[in-house]
Amino acid sequence: MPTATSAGTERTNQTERIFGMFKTMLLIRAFEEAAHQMLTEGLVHGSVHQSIGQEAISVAVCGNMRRDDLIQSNHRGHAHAIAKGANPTAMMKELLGRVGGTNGGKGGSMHIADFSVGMLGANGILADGMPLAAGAAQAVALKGEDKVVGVFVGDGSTNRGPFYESLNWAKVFHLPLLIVCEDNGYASTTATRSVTAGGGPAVRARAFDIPVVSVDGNDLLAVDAAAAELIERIRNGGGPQFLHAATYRLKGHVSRDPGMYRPKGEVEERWDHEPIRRCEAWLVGQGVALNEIEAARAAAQAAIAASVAEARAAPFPDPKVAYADVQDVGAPSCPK
Amino acid sequence: MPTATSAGTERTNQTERIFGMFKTMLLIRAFEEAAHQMLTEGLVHGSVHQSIGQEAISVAVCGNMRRDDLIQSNHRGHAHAIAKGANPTAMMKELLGRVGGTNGGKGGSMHIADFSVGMLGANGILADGMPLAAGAAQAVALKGEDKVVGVFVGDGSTNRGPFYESLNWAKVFHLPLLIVCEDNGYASTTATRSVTAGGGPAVRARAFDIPVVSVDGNDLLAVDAAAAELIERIRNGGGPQFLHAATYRLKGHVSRDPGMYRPKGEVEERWDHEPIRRCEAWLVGQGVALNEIEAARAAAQAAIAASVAEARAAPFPDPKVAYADVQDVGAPSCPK
Amino acid sequence: MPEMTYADAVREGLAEEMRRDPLVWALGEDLSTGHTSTSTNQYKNLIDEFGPKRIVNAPISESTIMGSAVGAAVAGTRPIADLRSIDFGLCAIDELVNQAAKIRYMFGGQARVPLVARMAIGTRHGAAAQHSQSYEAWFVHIPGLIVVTPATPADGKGLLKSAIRCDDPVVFMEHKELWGAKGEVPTDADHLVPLGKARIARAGKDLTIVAWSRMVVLACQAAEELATVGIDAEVIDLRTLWPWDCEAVFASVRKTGRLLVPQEAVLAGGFAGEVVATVAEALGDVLKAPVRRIGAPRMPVPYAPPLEDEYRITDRHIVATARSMVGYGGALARR
Amino acid sequence: MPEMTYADAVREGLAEEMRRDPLVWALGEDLSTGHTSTSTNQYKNLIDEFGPKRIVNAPISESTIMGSAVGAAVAGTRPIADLRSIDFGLCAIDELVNQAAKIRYMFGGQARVPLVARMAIGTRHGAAAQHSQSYEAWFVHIPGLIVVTPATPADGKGLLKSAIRCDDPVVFMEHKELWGAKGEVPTDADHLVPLGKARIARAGKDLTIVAWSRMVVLACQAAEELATVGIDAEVIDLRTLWPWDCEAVFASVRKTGRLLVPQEAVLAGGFAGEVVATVAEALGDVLKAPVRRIGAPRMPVPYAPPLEDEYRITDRHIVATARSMVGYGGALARR
Ligand SMILES: Cc1ncc(C[n+]2csc(CCOP(=O)(O)OP(=O)(O)O)c2C)c(N)n1
Ligand SMILES: Cc1ncc(C[n+]2csc(CCOP(=O)(O)OP(=O)(O)O)c2C)c(N)n1
Ligand SMILES: [Mg+2]
Ligand SMILES: [Mg+2]
Repeated sequence: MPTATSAGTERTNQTERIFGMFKTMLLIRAFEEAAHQMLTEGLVHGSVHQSIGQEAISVAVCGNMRRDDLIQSNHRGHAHAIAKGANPTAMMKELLGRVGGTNGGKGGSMHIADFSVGMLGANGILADGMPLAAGAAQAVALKGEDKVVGVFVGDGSTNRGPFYESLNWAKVFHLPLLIVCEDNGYASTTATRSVTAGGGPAVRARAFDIPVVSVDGNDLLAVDAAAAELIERIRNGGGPQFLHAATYRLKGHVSRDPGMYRPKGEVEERWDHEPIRRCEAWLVGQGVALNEIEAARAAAQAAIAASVAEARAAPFPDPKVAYADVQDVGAPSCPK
Repeated sequence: MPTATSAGTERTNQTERIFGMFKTMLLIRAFEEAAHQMLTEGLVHGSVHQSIGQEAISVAVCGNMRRDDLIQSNHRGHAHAIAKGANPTAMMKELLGRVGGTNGGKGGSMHIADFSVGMLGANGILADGMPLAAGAAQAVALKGEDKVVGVFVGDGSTNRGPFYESLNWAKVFHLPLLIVCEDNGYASTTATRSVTAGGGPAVRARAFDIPVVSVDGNDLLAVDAAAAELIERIRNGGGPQFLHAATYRLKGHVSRDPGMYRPKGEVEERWDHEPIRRCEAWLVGQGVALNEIEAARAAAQAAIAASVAEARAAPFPDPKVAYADVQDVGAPSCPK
Repeated sequence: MPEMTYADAVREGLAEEMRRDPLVWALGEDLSTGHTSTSTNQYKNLIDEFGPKRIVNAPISESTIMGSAVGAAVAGTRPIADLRSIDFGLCAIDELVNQAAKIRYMFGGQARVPLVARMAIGTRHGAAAQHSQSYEAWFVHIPGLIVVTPATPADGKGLLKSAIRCDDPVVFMEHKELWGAKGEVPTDADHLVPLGKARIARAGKDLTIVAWSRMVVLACQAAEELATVGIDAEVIDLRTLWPWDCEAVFASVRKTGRLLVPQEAVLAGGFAGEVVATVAEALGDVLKAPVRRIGAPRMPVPYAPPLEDEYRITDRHIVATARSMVGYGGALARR
Repeated sequence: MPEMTYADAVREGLAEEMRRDPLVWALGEDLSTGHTSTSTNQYKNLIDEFGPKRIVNAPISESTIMGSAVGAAVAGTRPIADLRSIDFGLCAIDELVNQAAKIRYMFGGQARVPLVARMAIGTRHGAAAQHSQSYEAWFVHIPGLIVVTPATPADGKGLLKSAIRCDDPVVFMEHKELWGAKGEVPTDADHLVPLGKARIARAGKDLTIVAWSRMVVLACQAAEELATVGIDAEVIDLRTLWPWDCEAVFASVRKTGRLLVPQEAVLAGGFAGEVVATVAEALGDVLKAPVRRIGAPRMPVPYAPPLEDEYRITDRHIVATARSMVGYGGALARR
């Protein structure tokens, strides 16, 4: 795996690329802070799973994909969606259950989806994204397309059967699938290693002869380099690849979870390693001016503030909408 | 793994042990040939999965277990049952759906069970035996017993999710569980390797840090030595162990399956390696007289012939029996 | 019209749709290597015409057979996921109910799931508890799903073709004991049987018998026996359980005033309850006798023949109940 | 009697049974580490009293949580397998239906499966399609299973204790929106509510309303509203759906002549159909108005409040339907 992040000649291009990804991380961070604010104000109706501290993985993986490539998300999908190019305003409207939401108000945070950018949806059932993504990759192969399919799976979810079945499936059918394990060490309130045997996700993937690259998921440049290589391999017909990214969830598991199950001081300590400030330090080292960085941060916050304002102002959907899109034949009839 | 099969001093004891196991293999073989005969006569009503060619695995594994140890079988359960000590006459009655059958006529071949000898049942749903056995092992641990639980799983079944979940489970909870994979190369009409990625069952088990021993499953002495060691490890608190036994199914997958999906000549060639004649050759080498062996074979056939005669003569159960043992509260009421 | 078996008819229907649309494909265990019993092979030789990318021989991974089919449907193909029978389909319920049935809706219509989940139902001689289940009623309860239960070779073909062309997930439930049944089958490549439309299998005026799947065969036998004692029964083959053709049933009950719904599945919680409940609510006034259901006792399917017979619903049950309804002397009848 | 929440009541019931029998134990995800929301934690602090061998913190492996519980029950212990909700329980249907429900029977009574499968039902505000399902009707259709749906804290405790002591598998379905509900709960360690016995939540003479789980609360509210317009409704809380107390329901309908069964679940294929079908078959003669059901439209549960409200059945629906039944002027009523 190439670790060099800025070969002299490419330095400026590379710096620009990373700065662009940095801005996406800022946008995600701002979106999730706003989403939590909306939750506390009672404007978000379901649960909210934040990716704060894990943004580098989504951004670097999706940053190496084409718009027509596909990604399958899980329950923690905001970062995946924004990184793939979903519109934060439409997403915020969805969280608030308003007209103009990505899902028309039918899904909410846990089902956030934007098929127009190849984001096949957040999903409330752990590890189910694995077979769904394998199937999408099989469709890509059947149609003879050169798309790559990416799937995000949590460390805790790798203890579910469909995870293994799908690894075997992807390898047997040599599918264009990138499996990205966001290993944040916890599954809800449980420390994943306490319920996980052996060497974990990477070792398990290798048991199916799927090539694995392990990276520090909070190091945007490391994830970027790994994702670039794996996606290129897949695009060149190399079959399924596995990216194991170590990271940490800085917020509670869901909504208002205080995260009491974590050792004292752990969260504080981990804040020092979170991806945005690490990337910021690198950018400064590359000669990006602090005021440029501050401007980017302000721009992200302004953009999300605008999204929130627009979402707050948007109307709720007409109740009749509830009856649409169940199915064509045998759909429920809307009472007068 | 000790491969020596007859340390000089123990020679006669060992020869006696193996001769005893040999006799059990003969009994299983005779039972399954008779079962198939009953099927062709229309006296067996469901499907029959024979283990002909795979007997050494059941016999050596169960031969190293105590009567109060437990085994969980799969769809191919005759050999497991007889090896664990089930009564062939009661089994034949079950296959014929008669009074006195192990399951009272409610199960048939695919659900053959004898809890009195710790045989927890054949099962029609592939790989489900894995979590069932893991749970039985967890009960053993909770009760503080020193029993060992064994589970038999086919190679094709190792592609189902519960297989992996259970490997992880058994290791995480350090359960007294012996997983025995009978790898006969086929899953119904499909060559297992054609739908299986990576190094197969042994490699997958190791990914969970479960110790694995691989043996020639048609070599009774090799399986015996491996089973002895693994069961001792488990009894001594060593946690789950995995036995991968390579073998071959000499008959069709089920009932009248002609097995057309196998390369020409494969079956014939494999007959030369089947466990009974290999064990016979070893016994002769140990000085067991041919007429002793012939006598054993005749005895096994006579015993099964008697079982068949008794089963044929046994009555069918009273229809009212159908209403019993559904559940205590909310059971169906028998009409008049 | 040529005569062929139910198994051959559905295979022909699948082959026609695969020829018509290159994005139609099938996946399941042993699809290309053949079944152990050739009589019931609805995929026989299809591998030769369509190859391994469209007749996909799957690992034993029910969850992923169903789950990957969902993903492949969302991504623009038309997979037929063959779970063989509902007995094994139980290993893929989550992918069918939490994913296939909900994706179109929960994503606000951004996606379609044109998937056919093939899961046969029915008791087969000696198959016992784990290989004899009939849970068609479950899927009627799941929004987003369509439920199809063909009773004849012609409907097997025509309904499978409609299911494949449908843009929503269809649970296609053949009957294990019908695969060998023979009947006339239209050869026309556009022989489509519409989803949701019932068929009057036998016209009659005294009593309406509503059935589906193999029970239609038994209901028709029963109707002939009833004719010999002067009872003229109408037999309606629902063909599709969701949506089910309640207009056809209502019209018949308005005519006969009597409704009997026999089913092979366990009575408690079965689909017959949905049918009689709907009629009792809507037509309580026109009934000449109380609605009646027949279904299996609430027990797993036992193995031994005399026990299995105790579980099975036969034409005798239908005849006996029908006679009691027509001879009914209760308050309703006196109206 | 002390007042406590439904969640605290079931926790107390579990703790009492675990003290009484050392072979009672529970397994599920996050059981010992606590939920993210403390309000709904039915296991809070139990790890401190019973330790990790009896409050087992499971990997995310639904199939094996259920499957290992089955094996552990067969091997002589009494596991409570907590799947949290039926939404996740869908990942363990095979182990429940093909194994837990059939083992006693298919092995001819050699084994018992004293297992409690805990899977909450119900729509919770904003939980959307995959976290709001109510499939209690499915398990009524499965021989071998008992189905319990407590509506009050006292019943939650008393029924859980009976379920744990039961030698057959019990599907124990709490309601997500009831966990926080308060009520008086007996402290007596032998407060057992018998499985299969209904409770008359409100006596009345004009109309029988049969309900279970959270719908009992709404039915009682509706009954009070109906009283203000002079309609005296009887509300029966079934408590157990299999076996269900049809004697109690029949007795009430014989008295009132009118039956209304509201349910939270989707109407099509729901348990209300079983109740009205059974009554229409048995008591067609005594009905003064056709039986009626109320249930959710056949759609996945949407997220946005105005859409979710469209899905939900409320006391208003019950009141409106009840009034139409009592004011009913059809032929039946004229009898
Ligand atoms: C099949 C299933 N089981 C349980 C849950 C409840 N649940 C939601 S998130 C979660 C923890 C997931 O942990 P991990 O896979 O590591 O992802 P993370 O939350 O850490 O991103 C659990 C148990 C679920 N949604 N689906
Ligand atoms: C869950 C499930 N899927 C499919 C089947 C149908 N089936 C019965 S045996 C079999 C092949 C099993 O192969 P393997 O595990 O290698 O065991 P073997 O038959 O070779 O002993 C299949 C697919 C089943 N019984 N259960
Ligand atoms: Mg995690
Ligand atoms: Mg095999």
